[in-house]
Amino acid sequence: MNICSLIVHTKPASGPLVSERLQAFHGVEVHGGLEEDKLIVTVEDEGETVSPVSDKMNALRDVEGVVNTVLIYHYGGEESMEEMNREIN
Amino acid sequence: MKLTRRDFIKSNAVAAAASVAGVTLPVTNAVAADADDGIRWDKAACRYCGTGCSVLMGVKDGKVVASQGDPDAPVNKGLNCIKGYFLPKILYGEDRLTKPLLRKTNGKYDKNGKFEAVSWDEAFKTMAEKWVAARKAKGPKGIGMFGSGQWTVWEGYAASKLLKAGFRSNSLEPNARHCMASAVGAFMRGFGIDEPMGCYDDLEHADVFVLWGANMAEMHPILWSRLTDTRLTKPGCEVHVLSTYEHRCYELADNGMVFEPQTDLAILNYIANYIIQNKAYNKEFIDKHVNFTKTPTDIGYGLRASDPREKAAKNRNKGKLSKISFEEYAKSVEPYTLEHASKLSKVPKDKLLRLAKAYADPNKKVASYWTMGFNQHTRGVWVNGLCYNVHLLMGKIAEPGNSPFSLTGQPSACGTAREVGTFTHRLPADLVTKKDAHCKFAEKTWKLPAGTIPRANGKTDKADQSDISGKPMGKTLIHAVAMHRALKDGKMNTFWVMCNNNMQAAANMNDESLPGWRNPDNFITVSDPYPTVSAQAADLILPTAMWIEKEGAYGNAERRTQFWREQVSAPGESKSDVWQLMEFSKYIKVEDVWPADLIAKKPEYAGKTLYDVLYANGEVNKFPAEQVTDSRGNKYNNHESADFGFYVQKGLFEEYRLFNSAEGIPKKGHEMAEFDTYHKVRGLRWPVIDGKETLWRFREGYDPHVAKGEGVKFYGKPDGRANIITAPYEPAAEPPDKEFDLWLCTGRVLEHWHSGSMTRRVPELYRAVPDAVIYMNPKDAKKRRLRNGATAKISSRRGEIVCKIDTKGRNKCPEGLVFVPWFDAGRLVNKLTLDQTDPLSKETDYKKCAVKISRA
Amino acid sequence: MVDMTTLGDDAIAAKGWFKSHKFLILRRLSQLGILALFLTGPWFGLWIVKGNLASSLTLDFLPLTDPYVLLQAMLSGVVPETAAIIGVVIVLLFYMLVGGRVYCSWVCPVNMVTDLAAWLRRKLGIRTTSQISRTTRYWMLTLTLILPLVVTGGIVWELVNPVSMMFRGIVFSMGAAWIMIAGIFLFDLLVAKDGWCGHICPVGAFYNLVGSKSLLKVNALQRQACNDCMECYVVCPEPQVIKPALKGEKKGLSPVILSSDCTNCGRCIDICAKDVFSYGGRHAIKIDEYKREDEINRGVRV
Amino acid sequence: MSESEKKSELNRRQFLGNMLKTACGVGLVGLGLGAYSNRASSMPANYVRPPGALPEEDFLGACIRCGLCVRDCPYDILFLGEVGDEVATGTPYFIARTGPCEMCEDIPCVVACPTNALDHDLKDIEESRMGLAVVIDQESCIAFHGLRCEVCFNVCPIRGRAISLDMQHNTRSGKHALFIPVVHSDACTGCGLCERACILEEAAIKIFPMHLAKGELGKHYRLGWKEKDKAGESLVTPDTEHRYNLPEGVRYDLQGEGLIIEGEAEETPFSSNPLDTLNSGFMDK
Repeated sequence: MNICSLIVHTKPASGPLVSERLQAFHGVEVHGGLEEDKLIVTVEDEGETVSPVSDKMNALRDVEGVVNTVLIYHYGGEESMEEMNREIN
Repeated sequence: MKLTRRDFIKSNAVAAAASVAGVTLPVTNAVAADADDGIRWDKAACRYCGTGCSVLMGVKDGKVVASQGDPDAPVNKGLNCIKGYFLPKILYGEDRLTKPLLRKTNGKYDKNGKFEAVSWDEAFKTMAEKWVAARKAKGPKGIGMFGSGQWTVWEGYAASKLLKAGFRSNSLEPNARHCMASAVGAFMRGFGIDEPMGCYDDLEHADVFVLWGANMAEMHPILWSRLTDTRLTKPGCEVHVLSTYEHRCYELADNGMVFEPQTDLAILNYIANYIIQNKAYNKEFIDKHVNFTKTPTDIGYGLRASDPREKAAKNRNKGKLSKISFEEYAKSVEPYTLEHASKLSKVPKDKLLRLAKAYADPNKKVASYWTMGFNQHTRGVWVNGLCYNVHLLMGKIAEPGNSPFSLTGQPSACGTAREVGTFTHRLPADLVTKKDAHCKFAEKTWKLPAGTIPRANGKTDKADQSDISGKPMGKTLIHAVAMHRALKDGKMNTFWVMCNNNMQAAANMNDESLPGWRNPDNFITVSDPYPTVSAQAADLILPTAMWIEKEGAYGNAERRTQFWREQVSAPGESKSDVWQLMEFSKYIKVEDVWPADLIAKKPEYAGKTLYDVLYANGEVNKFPAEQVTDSRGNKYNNHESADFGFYVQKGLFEEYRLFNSAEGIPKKGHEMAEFDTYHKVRGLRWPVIDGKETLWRFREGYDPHVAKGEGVKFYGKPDGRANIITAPYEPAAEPPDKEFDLWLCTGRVLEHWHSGSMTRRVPELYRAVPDAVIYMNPKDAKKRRLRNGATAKISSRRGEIVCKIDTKGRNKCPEGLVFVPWFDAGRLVNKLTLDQTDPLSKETDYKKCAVKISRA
Repeated sequence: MVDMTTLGDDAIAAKGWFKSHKFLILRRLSQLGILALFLTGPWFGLWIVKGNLASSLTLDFLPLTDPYVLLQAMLSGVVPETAAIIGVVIVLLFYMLVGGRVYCSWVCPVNMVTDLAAWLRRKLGIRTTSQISRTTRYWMLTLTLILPLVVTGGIVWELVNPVSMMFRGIVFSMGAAWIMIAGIFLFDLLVAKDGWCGHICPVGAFYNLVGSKSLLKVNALQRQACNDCMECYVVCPEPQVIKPALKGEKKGLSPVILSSDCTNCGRCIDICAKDVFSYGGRHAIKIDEYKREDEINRGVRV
Repeated sequence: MSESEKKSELNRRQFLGNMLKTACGVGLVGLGLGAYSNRASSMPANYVRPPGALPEEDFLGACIRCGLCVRDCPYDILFLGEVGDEVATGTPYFIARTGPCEMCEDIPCVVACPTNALDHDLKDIEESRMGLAVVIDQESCIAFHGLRCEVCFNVCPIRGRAISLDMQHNTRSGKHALFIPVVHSDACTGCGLCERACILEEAAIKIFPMHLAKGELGKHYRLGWKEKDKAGESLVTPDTEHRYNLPEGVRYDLQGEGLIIEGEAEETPFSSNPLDTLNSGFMDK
């Protein structure tokens, strides 16, 4: 499975709008930065092969209002889903 | 909040990106690893004793997951006792009742059937049928309700209304009858208004503390912590402790005294005598503020009239005061010399003298505290009064540090049981059914036809009140112990026990309560969250939403009223007591319980239910249901508002407030703030006038009811004077004899509260103190060839139980006395106790009966 | 060679199954019965015997103490209680009388494990066995008696003693003791025939010494009837003890099995179709008539 | 050398060789056992020996692992160490948190012991020293925060002597007291009732073996005031009377409050409490 975080630079004052568009993607979450026009985005997959993370990231770049995307963090682990969803606290 | 590994990685990813981008994320978005995240905190008054500690309850996902003492609460400053520490766990005992349960055989109610789950509708239908039948057949005393000082304020108020106005019956009693009635009796006789004049701040202001039959160290742990601190930090502070056995307060005592049961009467008279003999009394105070009176003596022991002890009593149950002079009073206490008091009480003379000197020293501020040692006493009203006598003689009353203070054992003995009129003889705000005028005021406030509320003597305007039974009302008062006798004798046929465990509490279970409850003619309802001993003995069990599962209010011992919101939902079909009372009233038609001539006075009530008349009366349902929200915007449920369509609690409280604020109220002094205010504050001490609390009553400057220049005014009495009431020492009802050769005293321990139905479901508390033991003097044990830890049979004339002996434990009994706590449902000590009461207050004496102990 | 598949068939044919397993059954009853006496308490609350083989109290009256354990304790400097001394005396007298190694064959629970291993060995036809000296047990015994003297931590042997461990395991709780027992089982099965009881166990060695002059003995009074089927050698856990009595007639040796290695288990009696063996007193035959086995051995050595 | 001699020489060699092998093997076993015994005689800190147990080293020598103490414990709190436990196999112990010693007055476990591993000289259970209770975590113990718990104090069978409550001012709340539990090693038997009763998730008061629980004062050092109490007087010549240069109205109390400046309040012959005067009778006698 993969979990990535990216900074998505948007056109001025279009953070909220872009945020909505991005969230339409499966496995994409926007965590903030709407006002700064620098969206903090995570992309994750559930181990499916059809639409791996990299494809999604490319797709994000094509979303209207997006200026650029920067990959900040990538986690690619071999854990089973079960393991990942186990409570750790 | 559940945190998975995926969440964790994601939160790291987000944090990394955010820091690179220089974006600050809102906290709710990032997955915080803090376990306390997402907990909603709100305040509540502690569920247990009358101290009234404030606690904060942390709720998450609809469950209490955390708790803390409220650091801003003036009473406890964030502290708790060990029971308070485990408060959340009392909600989550594994055996919570969740459905109404009715005894049935073959699908029909059967007194000897097995409990089966039924709907609320079936439960109330069955109940209503029994109640209406009993009311019609047996008159106002044919039904009965036994409530609680653990009811919220509005629950008590709603019950009072339902019984007194709805069913037209004074058969309503709270368990405070077993607890505070003697204190109330003495307040009314002495001052004409209930509840202490002082407040907890006395704990910091007094120089001398005297404990009379109060084990504050265990029963009022947080107050004891305050008292201890004053003793530690204030130079010259001393602590006197009196009891019939040594308990944990003796660890701090400068002057610890163990006296022979019942001789507190003699000791207090000795102190009064000492003050008079040494002319130490405050003559100016006495001349201005005190009347001297005497009370009839030889008044019996509140047993059944057939008991030889009652037949021998000259003035059975009499308590009418008659005025005497100071000199007559002085003469009445003259026999109580130091020698006499010491001989009777077996307390060494020097100790008694030291105590008397402390009271008599004009430069020392003295606070006296008492609980059940005074109240559960066949001369409880007397002994409460004797303590006031001493304080009044010295003028040491109603000012900081000088305070005779009756502590309460229940969270709302004051706020509910006493203030809203849940006793047979009372109406809200200290009004009484004995007075026609008081009843009329209540009828007016409640929009009822005149003559609805049954008068104590069954007469209004000197004419008999008519009744649905077709007979005149007759005398309508019936106190708690008499209720059980009436049940046994078949005179009372329905009984509803709410928010208490009376089968474990009421004295003489074998001879009175159990036969009464299981009498085939009777239908017993018990509302409780847990399957208690009472529930086991009932015919219908109603599952109850407890404590913070409903919006509530308690009033503590220092007149502090505290509110809380509904913080979690009750399990299953459990419903709060107020819901049960109001919902049940829908099943009773006015015609079922009111005679035609009464309905004729208010024809618009014809055909209505009691619910319409009592609660949907334009007053209680005045406030629409609203979203309950706190100052931080958190939202709370209110199941009662949702079910009835109006803000039930607010309506009931605001109607109750009319008794303190409406035009022409017969008695002043109980003023409360508005409903909404209490949700914002950590309690207010009434009277609250212009938003200001009252710390010390009856004292100019502190109490707005005392005018400038009056100094001190006991305004509960028409002439503004308090009563000094002389009363002699009289022996106890059942002293030990040759066969039953030991005194039995019962009570509580720190770790468990009352009958243990809550605290014994907390595993840690159960582990700390699993079972009740017999605290016993090692010499007494040895005489019976018993030793510490041995199993013994303890028996009285009424029953027997088996317990382990403890000769080394926290309570050190003198020879001739044993102490057994009553929290243990597995060892029902009320099989042993005698159903003796104070003939005046009708409060049971659980502290003195005769038992014997042998090897088991 | 003895045919393992028909082992005991002759005896069954001659005497019937029960008679040819008589002492085996009695021994198992004895071993299990003793366990049962200890277990009625913890299992059913009926306290007949408390404790375990190390020390026990029967019917709150009769103390019995294992002399071997107590000896170790005393060597580590302990002065035992009177009850323990009484218990030891009773136990010593008993084994001196009936033969020390009666403990091994009639009491010790490990015997059931090692017997099972030996039986399986025969069934599976495992013949490999490593050469361990039968004297090893005496070395072990010496070691276990020296250790308390030199090592702190007292009765060292009892930390690992499988005999007490197994009994205690059954009566109290087993824990990981089963590993130890399984170890012995596998050792006996795969490494050495009668490896534990016959070669290593110092407990057996100790009781061997205790019972060296015991009165109860197995004898081969009917040795003339021997048909040399050899089955007694196969089933005997200490086969070296048989020969002098069974075949020593010519050398003038006593028909009584005099070696204290003999565990008095009675398997030879069961297995013999010719009823050569039987229990009897040490002096069933006047001893002077025969030279004693060890005298002869000594003679040979010299 | 004849055939037979050769044979016998061979036998002897074989015999000696075998013996050496055996001796070496057994010696190795011995070494192993010795090493194991050292490890096995260390006990986890939360395991407590029954009352009267000899010091651990002696105990391990004396205990014959018979389990009679286990059987005679009326509260069934004793266990025997199992293989794999970190306690010598077959030796008895209890765990205070789950099953503490209930301190039977007749000490049946000691009576049952056949070897004095549990010392038969122990006649009074209050004299036993199974370990020592230690208030190990003052941060978690709610008494240190001013909460009214005191369960350990309440359940302690050596009431008031083994655990006492030290009452202190609560500086945080300003008006409450703290009731701090203090353990006294001269009375604590280490029964563990307090540890079991502790209401925390993990007990804040725990039983430890004496050697872990106790510090030891330097052998040379005595506490002066205690020595003086013991002797009943000063160990050296009592101090002589001191005199000082002081201004008018000032005293100096050497052993007491130090400098005393008198005469702030006007002295009168009357006590501030009129009762003292009233009770003392006429003054002109």
